[in-house]
Amino acid sequence: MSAAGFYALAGVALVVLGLYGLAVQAHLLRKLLAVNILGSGVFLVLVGLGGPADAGPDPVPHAMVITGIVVAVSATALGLVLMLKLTTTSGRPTLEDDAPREGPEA
Amino acid sequence: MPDLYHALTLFLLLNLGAGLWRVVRGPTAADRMLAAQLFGTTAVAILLVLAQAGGVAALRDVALVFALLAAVAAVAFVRRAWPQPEDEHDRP
Amino acid sequence: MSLLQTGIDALLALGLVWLAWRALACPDLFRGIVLFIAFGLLMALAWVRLEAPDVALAEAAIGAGLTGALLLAALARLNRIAPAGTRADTREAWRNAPALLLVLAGAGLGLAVLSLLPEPAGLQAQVAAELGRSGVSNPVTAVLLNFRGYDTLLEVLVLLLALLAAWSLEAEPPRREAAPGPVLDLLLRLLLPVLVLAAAYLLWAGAHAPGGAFQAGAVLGAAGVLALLAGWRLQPHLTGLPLRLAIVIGPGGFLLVAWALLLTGRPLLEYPPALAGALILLIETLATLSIAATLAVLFQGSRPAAEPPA
Amino acid sequence: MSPVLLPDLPWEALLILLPLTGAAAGALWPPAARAIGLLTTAGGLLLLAGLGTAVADAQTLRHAVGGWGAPLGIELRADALSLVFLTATALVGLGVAVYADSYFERSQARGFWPLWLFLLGALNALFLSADLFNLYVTLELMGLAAVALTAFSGGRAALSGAMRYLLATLLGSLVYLLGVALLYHATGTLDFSLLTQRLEAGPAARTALGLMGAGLALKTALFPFHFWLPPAHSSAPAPVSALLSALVVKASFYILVRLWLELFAPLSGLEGAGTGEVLGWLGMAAILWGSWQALRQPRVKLLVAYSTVAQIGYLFLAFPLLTAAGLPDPAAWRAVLWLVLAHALAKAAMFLAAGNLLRFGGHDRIPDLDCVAQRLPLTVAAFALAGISIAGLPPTGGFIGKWLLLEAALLQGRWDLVAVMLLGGLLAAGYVFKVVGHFFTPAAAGHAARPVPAAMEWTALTLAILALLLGLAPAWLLPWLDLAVGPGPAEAVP
Amino acid sequence: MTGPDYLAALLLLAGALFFLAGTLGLLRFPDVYTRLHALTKADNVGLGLIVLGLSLQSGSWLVAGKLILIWLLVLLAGASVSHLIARGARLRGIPEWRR
Repeated sequence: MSAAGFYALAGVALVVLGLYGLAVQAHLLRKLLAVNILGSGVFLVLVGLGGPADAGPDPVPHAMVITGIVVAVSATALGLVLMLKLTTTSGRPTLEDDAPREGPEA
Repeated sequence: MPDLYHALTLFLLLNLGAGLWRVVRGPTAADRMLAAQLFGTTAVAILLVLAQAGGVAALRDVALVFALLAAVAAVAFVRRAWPQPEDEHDRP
Repeated sequence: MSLLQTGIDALLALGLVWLAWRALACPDLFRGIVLFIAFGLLMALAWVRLEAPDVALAEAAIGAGLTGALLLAALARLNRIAPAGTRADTREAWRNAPALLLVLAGAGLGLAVLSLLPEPAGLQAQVAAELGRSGVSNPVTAVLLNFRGYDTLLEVLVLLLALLAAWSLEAEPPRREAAPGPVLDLLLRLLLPVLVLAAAYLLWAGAHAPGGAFQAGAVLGAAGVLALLAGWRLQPHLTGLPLRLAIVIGPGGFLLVAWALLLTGRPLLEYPPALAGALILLIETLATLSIAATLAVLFQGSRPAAEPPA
Repeated sequence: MSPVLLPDLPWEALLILLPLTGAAAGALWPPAARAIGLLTTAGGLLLLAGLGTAVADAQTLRHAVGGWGAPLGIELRADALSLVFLTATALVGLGVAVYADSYFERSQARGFWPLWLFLLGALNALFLSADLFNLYVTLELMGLAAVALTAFSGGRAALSGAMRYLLATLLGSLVYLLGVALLYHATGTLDFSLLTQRLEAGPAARTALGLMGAGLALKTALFPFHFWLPPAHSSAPAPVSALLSALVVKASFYILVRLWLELFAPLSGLEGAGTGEVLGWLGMAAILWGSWQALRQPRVKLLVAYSTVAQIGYLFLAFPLLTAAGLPDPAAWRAVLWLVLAHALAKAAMFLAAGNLLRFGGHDRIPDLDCVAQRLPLTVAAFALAGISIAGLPPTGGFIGKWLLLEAALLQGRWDLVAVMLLGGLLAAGYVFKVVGHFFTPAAAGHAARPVPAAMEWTALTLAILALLLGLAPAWLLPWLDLAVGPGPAEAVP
Repeated sequence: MTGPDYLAALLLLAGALFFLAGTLGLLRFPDVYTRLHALTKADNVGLGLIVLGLSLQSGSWLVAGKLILIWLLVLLAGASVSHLIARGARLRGIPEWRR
């Protein structure tokens, strides 16, 4: 298997790990880490699949990944602010798992 | 010569893996951060070697960015995130 | 492909998966973040091995550097708000239930990936054929700013949106930084000019070599983060319109270019070939400024003080 | 590919640039944000009229961004299908914008307008894009804007709902992107038309379909991926809830429809029929589960949010109807588009009305809604009218949509779908009248009441009346929908 | 391989050894202060030797200058961060190792 293949498969593994972390971890910071790892996995598949082409590497996936990285950091920054604000309000850096109950609206 | 470069890269990568042990092990936050610092330096070395091996000058720019940004994360740690001693969760 | 190179790639790929696993599974959050920073470093090396130096630059600056700093700063605030909550708390009931399902899904995905590996299709030829008309000679910059410039326009808007969203939440005001001390001060004085120069260099290099607005913006943003960490703050008279201008000028300038081109009767974002290089450089320069300002302000996490009450 | 007929103005590009420029301008100069927000939202309606006439002439407009054309560049595409969704966006958007102008206090409003314009621009860009990766970027822009708007009021429930929503929307887009990666490397293009020509059945196409379908279903809140919707939609400010339920979930549905009609349904085997059946089952489950949950909710906004879960289910019933016959069934798709429009208008009206109730009494607990019929007659009328449309009773737009869908199911002998639709209709009537009934109960004790601005009542009523008119004027609209569903599938089948 | 090549290879290998020493120190030394010491060895000397070897190989003054600039930057960052960490550790009362 080619080198790019290793990375594409590692990308798949990262996607699976990210999904698992997102499902299993309760702490929101950890969930955001999981989303980032999931994203890195997707990016690796996107570029890794381009593989060793005779015409050199394909720049289009590279550009897409750079776009994706910037989107990821934007979303992470927003997620962190949201997490901090939520923790200030509720006292816990986790989501309540129970269904929303009756209560005064904000 | 290319073989030497690649062997060197592999060796440095293994080195990096060994350093990971300290990140996982701790015991203090400072130890983990130090290991991360060594990580950065090793990665710079790897990038420089790979730049020479493949004749890709751009990798030296990547190394430059590494060298610059490694400091930022470390300063962020020292100034912000260093837990106070009582928060040190995992003493040996 | 020598055996040594295969070894490097295998080690990197395995290291990435191992680091991701540890970052997600280890009990201490701080350790998780440090492992995640290390993960970002390895990702950058992986991009290098995948012959994607542009992505490696972006990952080194944004993925490993700034995201790490963002996470560390957020953890610090979290510790002040809810000191008890930072230890891992996984939902025990959930631990094993989805694992099998996920492994199966991953196996299916892996097979699909393997089926594509032998002869993946791509756009190398088309990019190479039109590169001469794009105004730049670095193919990745050509794709980002010209062939698919519309994506990039939306993407700088995403960054602006994230900042506006963070501001609309009005998080708690940042604490006052302790005095930096002589060593940090020296580091700052030496590093800041280097960071600014490096950003300018990356911006300029982007036209013909790996680099460009995002990498340059991230490096310049790192300079801002470093200054913030050392306790520097914007003068109150700069936190209003001047700061907003710095943040909006990248996406705003891009939009204005789009309007101007549209008014001359061209399709959306079609550059006249003679002007393409200059327009791309203009857009990238403005974008660099805005990306840097936005990232630094996002690191701060709240609107700079002295914003006049609306 | 159809020849590019450039109209007088590049309407597609203007529809995208105008709101986004407004957003940037509003961010730069907050005191002007309100004027910019209202003007650009209204201007969008004019641009849409221009685009409508152009599409009526040319059927499909293509706009090569950057002048490159597919596969190297990105192409915009406007046809009747995108026009249906753009129309829903423009109408609901204008109503909500007018409503929001009275709803938010001045200091809050300055933050609201740029975020709303970002959302509007992202929606327009999404409905006009013909490029898979560009769709990913618009999805992220839309998702982050929607999350920001959800968290806007800053309360604990809203923050928690927004956080859940953020994680769900990021996960959905990334899974979608993974599917895009596979398709790109299988075909070497991201453009819809080229993909239609190049995509072949196989493991890559199958996996990509599964991934993109799952990611988009998560973002559309299809059962069982609906877990994030009720907390987010019920805790957001009322105008935001209206936008989220009426428009944002429809956006990912739109991509799914596009993918389905143009890429996957033509493929034989598992990619086609099997997946269509699965989506249909999930749709049925969504109708039953969502309606049942709605019936049990103690608060108006939660009830309306669960009703969205159920109504999304109806949209997915068209997928098995398409495949059962082996050929595209225009009747089923016509029904879906009708439902999209009707639901967008009616659901927005319901959420706005719920917002009025909340403003009026300070709460939205259903048992304690007393005497509002006398004090807020317009709001009550809006809620009731919209509810009748949601329940699918004549003579509303919802009735026509569900009738068309029922007809398609009957013609194909899909009795399971018929049964679920009827049962869902009964349940919907039940939860609507549960709320409406309480409007007329006498007050047990006097309580404080805040005045509700007239603009807030009238916008809710106007949207509800539009949903009603949709039922009264089918002859006017049907040709349009036929245009939307007619050529697409017919082309797709060899 | 010519004479300079041998010299470069020698320098690279020596650099690698210093990295190994740094890692071993990080793993084996008993407290954070001694580990800092080990780390600075890798930073300063290991990378320095590798940079020197690569500069010899590059055959261009421009490249050599850039390599040395990178080395200086790593040196600066490493030294400052080490100092900050050591000072912070002292302030937080992380104990020194005693025999």
